[in-house]
Amino acid sequence: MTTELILSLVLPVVGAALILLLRRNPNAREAASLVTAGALFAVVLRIYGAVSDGALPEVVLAEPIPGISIALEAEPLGVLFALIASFLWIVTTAYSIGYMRGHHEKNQTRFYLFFAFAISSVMGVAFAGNLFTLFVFYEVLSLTTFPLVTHAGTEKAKRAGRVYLGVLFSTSIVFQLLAIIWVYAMTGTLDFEPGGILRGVMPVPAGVVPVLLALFVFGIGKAAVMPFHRWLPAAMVAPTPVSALLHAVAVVKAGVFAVLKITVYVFGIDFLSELGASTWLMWIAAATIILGSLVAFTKDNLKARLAYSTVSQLSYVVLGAMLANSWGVIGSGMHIAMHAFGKITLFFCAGAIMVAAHRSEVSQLGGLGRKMPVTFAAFFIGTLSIVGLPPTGGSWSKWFLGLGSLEAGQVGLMAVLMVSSLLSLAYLLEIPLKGFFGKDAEIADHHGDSAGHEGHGGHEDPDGHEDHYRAPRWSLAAIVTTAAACLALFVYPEPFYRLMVMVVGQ
Amino acid sequence: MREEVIVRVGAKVLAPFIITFALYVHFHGDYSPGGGFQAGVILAAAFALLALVYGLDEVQRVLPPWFVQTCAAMGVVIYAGVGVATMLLGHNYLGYNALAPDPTHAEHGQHYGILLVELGVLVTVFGVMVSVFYLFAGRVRKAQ
Amino acid sequence: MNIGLLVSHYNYWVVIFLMMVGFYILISRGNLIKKVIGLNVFQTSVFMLYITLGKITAGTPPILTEGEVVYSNPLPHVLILTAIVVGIATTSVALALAIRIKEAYGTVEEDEINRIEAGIEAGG
Amino acid sequence: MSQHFPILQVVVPLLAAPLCIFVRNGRAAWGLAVLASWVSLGIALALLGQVGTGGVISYAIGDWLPPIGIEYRVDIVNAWVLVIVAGIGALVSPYALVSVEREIEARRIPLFYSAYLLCLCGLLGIAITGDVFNVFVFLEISSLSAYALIALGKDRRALTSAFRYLVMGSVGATFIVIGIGLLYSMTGSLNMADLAQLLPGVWESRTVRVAYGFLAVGFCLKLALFPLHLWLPNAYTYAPSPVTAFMASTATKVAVYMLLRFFLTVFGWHFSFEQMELDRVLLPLALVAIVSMSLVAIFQVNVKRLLAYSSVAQIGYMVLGLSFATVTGLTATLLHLFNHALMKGALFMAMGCVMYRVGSVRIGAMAGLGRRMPVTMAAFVVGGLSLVGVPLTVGFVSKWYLILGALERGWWPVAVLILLTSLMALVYVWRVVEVAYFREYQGEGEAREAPWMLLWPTWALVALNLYFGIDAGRTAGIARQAAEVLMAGIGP
Amino acid sequence: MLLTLLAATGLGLLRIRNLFAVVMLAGVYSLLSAGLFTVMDAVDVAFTEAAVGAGISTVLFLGALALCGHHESRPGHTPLLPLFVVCLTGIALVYGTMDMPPFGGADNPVHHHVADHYLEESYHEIGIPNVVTSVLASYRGYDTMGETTVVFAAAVGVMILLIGARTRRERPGGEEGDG
Repeated sequence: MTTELILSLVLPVVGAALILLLRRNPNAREAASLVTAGALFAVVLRIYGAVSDGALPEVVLAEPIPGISIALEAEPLGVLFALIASFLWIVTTAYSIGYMRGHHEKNQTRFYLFFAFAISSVMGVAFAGNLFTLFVFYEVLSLTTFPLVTHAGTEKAKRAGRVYLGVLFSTSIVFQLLAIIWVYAMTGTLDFEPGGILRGVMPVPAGVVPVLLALFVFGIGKAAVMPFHRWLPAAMVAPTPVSALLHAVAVVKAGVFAVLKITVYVFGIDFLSELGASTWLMWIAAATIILGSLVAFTKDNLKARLAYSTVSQLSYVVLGAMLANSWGVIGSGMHIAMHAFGKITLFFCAGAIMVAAHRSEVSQLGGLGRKMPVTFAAFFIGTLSIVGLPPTGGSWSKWFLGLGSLEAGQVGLMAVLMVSSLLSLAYLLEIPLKGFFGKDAEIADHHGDSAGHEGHGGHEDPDGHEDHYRAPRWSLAAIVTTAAACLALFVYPEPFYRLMVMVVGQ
Repeated sequence: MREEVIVRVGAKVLAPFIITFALYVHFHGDYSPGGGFQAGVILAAAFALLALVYGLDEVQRVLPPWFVQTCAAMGVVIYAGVGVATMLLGHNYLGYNALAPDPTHAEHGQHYGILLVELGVLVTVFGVMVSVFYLFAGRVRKAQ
Repeated sequence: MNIGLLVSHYNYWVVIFLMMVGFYILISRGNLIKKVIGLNVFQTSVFMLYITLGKITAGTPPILTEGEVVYSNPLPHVLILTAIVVGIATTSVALALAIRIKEAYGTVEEDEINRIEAGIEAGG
Repeated sequence: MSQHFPILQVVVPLLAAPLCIFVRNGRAAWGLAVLASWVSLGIALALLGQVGTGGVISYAIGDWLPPIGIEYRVDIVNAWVLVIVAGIGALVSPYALVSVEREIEARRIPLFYSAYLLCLCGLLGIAITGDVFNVFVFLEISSLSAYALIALGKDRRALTSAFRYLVMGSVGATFIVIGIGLLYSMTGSLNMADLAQLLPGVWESRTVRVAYGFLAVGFCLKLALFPLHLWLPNAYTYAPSPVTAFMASTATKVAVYMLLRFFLTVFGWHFSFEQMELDRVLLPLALVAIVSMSLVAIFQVNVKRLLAYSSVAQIGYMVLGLSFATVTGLTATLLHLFNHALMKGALFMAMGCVMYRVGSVRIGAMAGLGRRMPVTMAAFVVGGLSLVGVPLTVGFVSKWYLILGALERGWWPVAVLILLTSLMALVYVWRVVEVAYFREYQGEGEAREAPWMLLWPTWALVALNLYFGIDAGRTAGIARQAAEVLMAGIGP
Repeated sequence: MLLTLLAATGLGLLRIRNLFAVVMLAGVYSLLSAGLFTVMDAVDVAFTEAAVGAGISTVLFLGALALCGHHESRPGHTPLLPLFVVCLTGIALVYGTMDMPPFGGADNPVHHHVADHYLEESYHEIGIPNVVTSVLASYRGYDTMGETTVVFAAAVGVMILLIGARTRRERPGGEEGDG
């Protein structure tokens, strides 16, 4: 199994090399990308098979500092994350082919290249065997996604890149690294262990654990807990596939995943709930949920609205972790999965709308659903999943999170969950509703900056033959796949649930 | 420089004495104050004196800059070379006892060693002093 | 403070005073040549400190002769011989630098050099 | 032959220096310099191997046993420093060839190599000797040649910065001589090991305390500890590229070594930290240095000067490690000695490549170089990340130990400060990176990639940055061993 | 007496602004110190100091003055900080001498330890009467080699600086601002 573990890191890099080699031939380049993605998924599936049979394969790659190694270990939580990320990489690659060509982006090779690197580091995060490895790949992920965020190369993209790296590096270096070294200074180890490693160093000085936990939660800037969420909306200048996979799934999920993993394997949920150390962070997460939703309301730009929705939804995962009980953790892990499928669908749709209709603002979408029915139907399904309504997978994670808050005796949190669900329903549902039932906004929208494209969208195409209200075929296929997955996960959430039960059961 | 016969002759007469004195200082360093460094300085002073009287060019014809520069480097090589030699003879670096012709009186080597290294010092100091003097004097002349 | 200390340490203190004069010239004067002179004085005074350390009252120079004599300590002498040479080496490099500075800036006064450099920085 | 390695370490470059004058030809002198540097590196590595297994090597020069004669004494601490100095020398010397031909006129080139070798020999001599006065002699060899090397810079401000360096350096050296004289007056010995045994008997005397103070000020001048750093930024900025790369990675490191050697071996830990309470002085100075100099670096427009200020800040880290007065802190110092040499060497070498092609190292001149000189700028980025302390680079390893040391002492605000200043490093590195990658090239002419002869030494250092960042086991092991030796006074 | 003269010369150096006079005075200072060295039994040192201080360095200074002009301009500001630093250093040193062994005392630690060895064994080990030479060239011969190298380094330095034509006088074009 260790071969597979290493392969999961190496495959995307090999893919990157192929992409670079084949840069002169776009078709071959993208084929290479797809094949790598498929192979990676197959590898992760094999790991999944082994782990669900109870194995815990691990491998040490290097030992940078004596006693502190870069080690990979496949445990259920990591496998869950790796499964989602590697599967969605296939889908996103397919989507990108349509999007990047349809949008005539420059530097496409660089795009695929760094995408592959980013996935490699996501795998590293997923299978990190200790805090140090997690930190390393976390930072590598920030670095490799930076060229993707600044892809456009414009002044705006540069500023966004600055915010992106600034926030992610500042938080991770100042808070997270401090916390990691602190843990090491106290325990002498950084390895993830079931039940946590801090329990061994009792008596922990009073007040240290909450501070430490806060350092981790805020230090993992990718989890976008307020007030360190600013980078996420900023990163939306990236091409939509990047927003879709990285900023709705891989990067942000790497953040919340790290929070969850640290809670479970460094602190230990029993330890936390005994000390009650996480209560106040729970409320910070709750505040982020509500505030994020409220801000999302005010955004007219579709991608910005989705970004704030992500900010809000991420804190569900953090909240679940901070509940520090079994149901909370299960719900938290499930939400990583469910939100991933839901949100990627929404972003795919947003990208499709942008490529096909050149619109980026919510207010411009009126009547568009009648022209792009598949896209808007998928958006609707995605919305349901995010809100947590049946028949979508999202309902399961909300359910478990609710159970978790009740078990923790936090009725207030139940209320938060309810209110935020309503809020997200309101701001997301507006879009398909407008699309299907709204007035045609075509005449009214020449104020938006896409209005220029709108008028002669067809002529803007050098190819000139594409119907400009149809999303590229590759993209449409991706949208349908993820939307279908949202529905399928309602019927069959089994694999993810089993993994999470294994996490809690240990 | 003015053509003052007395000065020129005086310098001409004085210079050999200074050089002799320098050699005395060098070789008598074992018994009285002095040694390679002082001798080098005095030797250099002799040529500086000549240069002041006869002009820089004259002296540089006899004692060209490349020669004094080589001297400056050569002294270091001599000194360090003595060390290397003792090392090759099986002693530690600068272990002069290695230089004794008669191993039973190893301390005789000290004499040779000291003389040689002092020679190195003399050569370097002489070379350096004259070089530096040339360079400074050359600048002054160009500036005028 | 008693007289004994004054007598036995008087030498040290004068030397220290001289040292400080040199040091003061070195760090307070703006003329680069004067600075080098200050450095020279400073170093020469340090040499005196060493030599003072090596002196034994009623001793003689450490050149061995017949009979029972007290010799002064030769080690400081050796150290200072080395230090003197190092000093003159530093002086010559410093003066060469000063000459080049004069050629490049037209002055060896620190204030004026600073003004010129500030001018470059503002102008560039 | 191997028993003569300690002396050969110094004599090889020392002999090569005058030979450079004999050959009178730039290329031949270069060949000599490269040869001597690599032989030095080989010897240094061999010495490190010897002391790694066999403890301390004592070499009595002239067969006179210490303390009568001068002793070369190699333990793991100075073997480590020797490897740093010789290693950087071995990479800078091949690098110099092309760079020097561009920046220095032909007739001065043999002199350049001669001075370079003297500087190398001086630094090695300081590091290896076990005699306090010998330290001064070799200090002057390295300093005098350094002044000349700096003055070779093209800009006329190179002259004034060399002069300022000379003044401050000479003051430092003279202070050191005074300190040595006072110590000598109390003990009658000049041998370090001997002094370490004699000094506890006179600890209480005011003379020893003052000697300590003078040595401290002298070394701090040499190592450019804030606020005695004024000579450094300009000197590094205007010196020729290879000189900057060499000096920045070695000269201050050797000064730090001297500080450690004197304070911990000669005076001993107890005297330094219990009697003199050295940490109380060093800690605030180091912190102020780190913070203020990082801040100043952010606002520089000349990248070499920016890196120079960053060097002053990084020296602060080394002193900070010392001020923890623990093995971990000292490990951090010794490790950073090595790691900082690697990163600053790489960064300054990359700037040398830019200087070679573009003729300027102002931030504005970097515009568009990300595409024009991708290999060079990639080296800069990796070096910069190392400076910031990103994991998998050597910079991270240093920071790790430094923070661990701070936390061990319970000084968590210091730990936070270290991390915050890493962010400041990120800011100043990033300023350059942004200009290089996001702006269009504006200079005239075709700025191409730097020549191979400049690139390979640069990338060799970059590769070491990564290698020892991924596998710091050996370096950290040596640093810890060395720290333990220093803490225990003279080794077994 | 000599010391007092030295002190007077020092003060003179400080005050006088004509650099020719200052250089001459520095030469005098050197000679006086050489005298002092003789009194202190350091004849070798005295010899050298006279040759170097009064000889070479005076010549060098005069050369430099010929090139750089010989008048020192009046300092523009009151040098309070240097004064403070100097006083501090001086006081520290004086404080340090408090515990120093008395001047000239034969029992001072300086005179024992290694010095005894040199004086007692050198004739036997090296065979020349001038102990200073023995120590200089043999016991501490390595220092002397270092000294030779320093001199050589200085020559290299001066050559680097002064060799060749007068170069780059005012060349603002080749410089860059950093403001």
